[in-house]
Amino acid sequence: MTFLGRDPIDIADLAARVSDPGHGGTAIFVGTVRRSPDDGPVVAIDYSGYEEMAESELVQILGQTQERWPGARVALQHRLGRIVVGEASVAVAVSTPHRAQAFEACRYVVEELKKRVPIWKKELMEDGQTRWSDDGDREEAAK
Amino acid sequence: MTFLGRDPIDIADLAARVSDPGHGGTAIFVGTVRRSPDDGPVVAIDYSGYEEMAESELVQILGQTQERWPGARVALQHRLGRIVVGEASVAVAVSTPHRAQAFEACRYVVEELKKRVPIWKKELMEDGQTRWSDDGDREEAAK
Amino acid sequence: MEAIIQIRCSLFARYAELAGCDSITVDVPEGATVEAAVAAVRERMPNGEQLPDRPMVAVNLEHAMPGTKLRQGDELALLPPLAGG
Amino acid sequence: MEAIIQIRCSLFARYAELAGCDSITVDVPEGATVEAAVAAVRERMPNGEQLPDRPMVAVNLEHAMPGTKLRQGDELALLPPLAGG
Repeated sequence: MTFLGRDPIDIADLAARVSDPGHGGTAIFVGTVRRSPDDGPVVAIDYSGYEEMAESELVQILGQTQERWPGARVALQHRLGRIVVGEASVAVAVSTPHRAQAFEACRYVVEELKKRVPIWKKELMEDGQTRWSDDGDREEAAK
Repeated sequence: MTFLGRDPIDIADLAARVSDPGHGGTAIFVGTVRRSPDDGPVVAIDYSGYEEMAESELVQILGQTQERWPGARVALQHRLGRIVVGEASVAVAVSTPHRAQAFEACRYVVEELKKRVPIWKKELMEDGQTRWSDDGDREEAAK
Repeated sequence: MEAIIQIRCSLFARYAELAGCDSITVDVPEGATVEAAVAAVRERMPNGEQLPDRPMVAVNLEHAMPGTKLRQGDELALLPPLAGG
Repeated sequence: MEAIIQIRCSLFARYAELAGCDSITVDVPEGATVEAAVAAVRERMPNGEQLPDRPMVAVNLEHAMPGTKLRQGDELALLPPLAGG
């Protein structure tokens, strides 16, 4: 199973992958490259990763999610390479029998991903300059 | 604007409707008709509503969401008519600049919808029997 | 003499099934409360005795309290327990 | 006499850019800590003085502490602050 890829993220496919006749709630998070009003004119972000380790961390996160919410079905895709403003860089879908758990488990996966998975972003500005984005999550910080 | 319809729910379309170059996080909830292990063999649910009032309540809920999370973009679709196990009955997408608000606002919309919007479910069982589902949310209760 | 108004009450889902119809019109005094109108509906509607004591009610597309007063033209609706989503 | 082991250290993102390369191999005593190996990398790598005091580190694809001991064949990696998602 591979969580990283270069192709655009297909949300409907991700939702379909967690579909289960016993599950009534699916929560999906989609992270998108954004043009922040305070940080200058970002046009795209180049995503790179320590791919082997990122896959391994993601396997662990999904395992821990299933321990914590037994029976939860989780699908995740993180895109690498150049992603322009407005396109999705990551999507997480979680289905559970009831909706509260789907929201909680989906949030958990996203927070763990941010904390643990070795992926980096280099911002490309309108004027051709680049900037490593490691002073917080520009395109969708926690607060 | 209309939130109710008979066509299958298109999650990608819903996500596209809240897309915004300044928004980095989109949370989506999809409620699906489920076959509960404890409640007998449901094969489908007939959804009906007090449609005018449901639309009006949904407009209010979306307005309140935007008051509480200014700038949030919200899209919602609730399907009526016969929906078979495994298919989506409702989907809510919310995008905000940062992910925490997207999760919170999406959850808020779903909870308010459950509390306030006049929609009803009639379960169709494998043996042809029917049953009004108003003793809690069979296919995806809060707990 | 007290003015009488006609209030049309819509029925949905299990209540419509119970009554075998989608709406009932009742006569109540002008300014009658929702509660009084619901009592009139209960009396007039087939199997009305099977309605709960205080069904959920909407007036003019808004959730309403039993004490809300009604005027000519108001649209009443009895709402079975909600089950959307 | 103390055995010497070779530790290959991968560099990513801003650290790879800083060094102008993707990996550096350093010699350390067997059982050296991550901290000691990072000090050796810092010394050897171009612009190594610009690394933070305690960069985030992985050993064999797992996040690791400065006190973790290294053996021949371990894969070290220096991780710039994470920014996935």
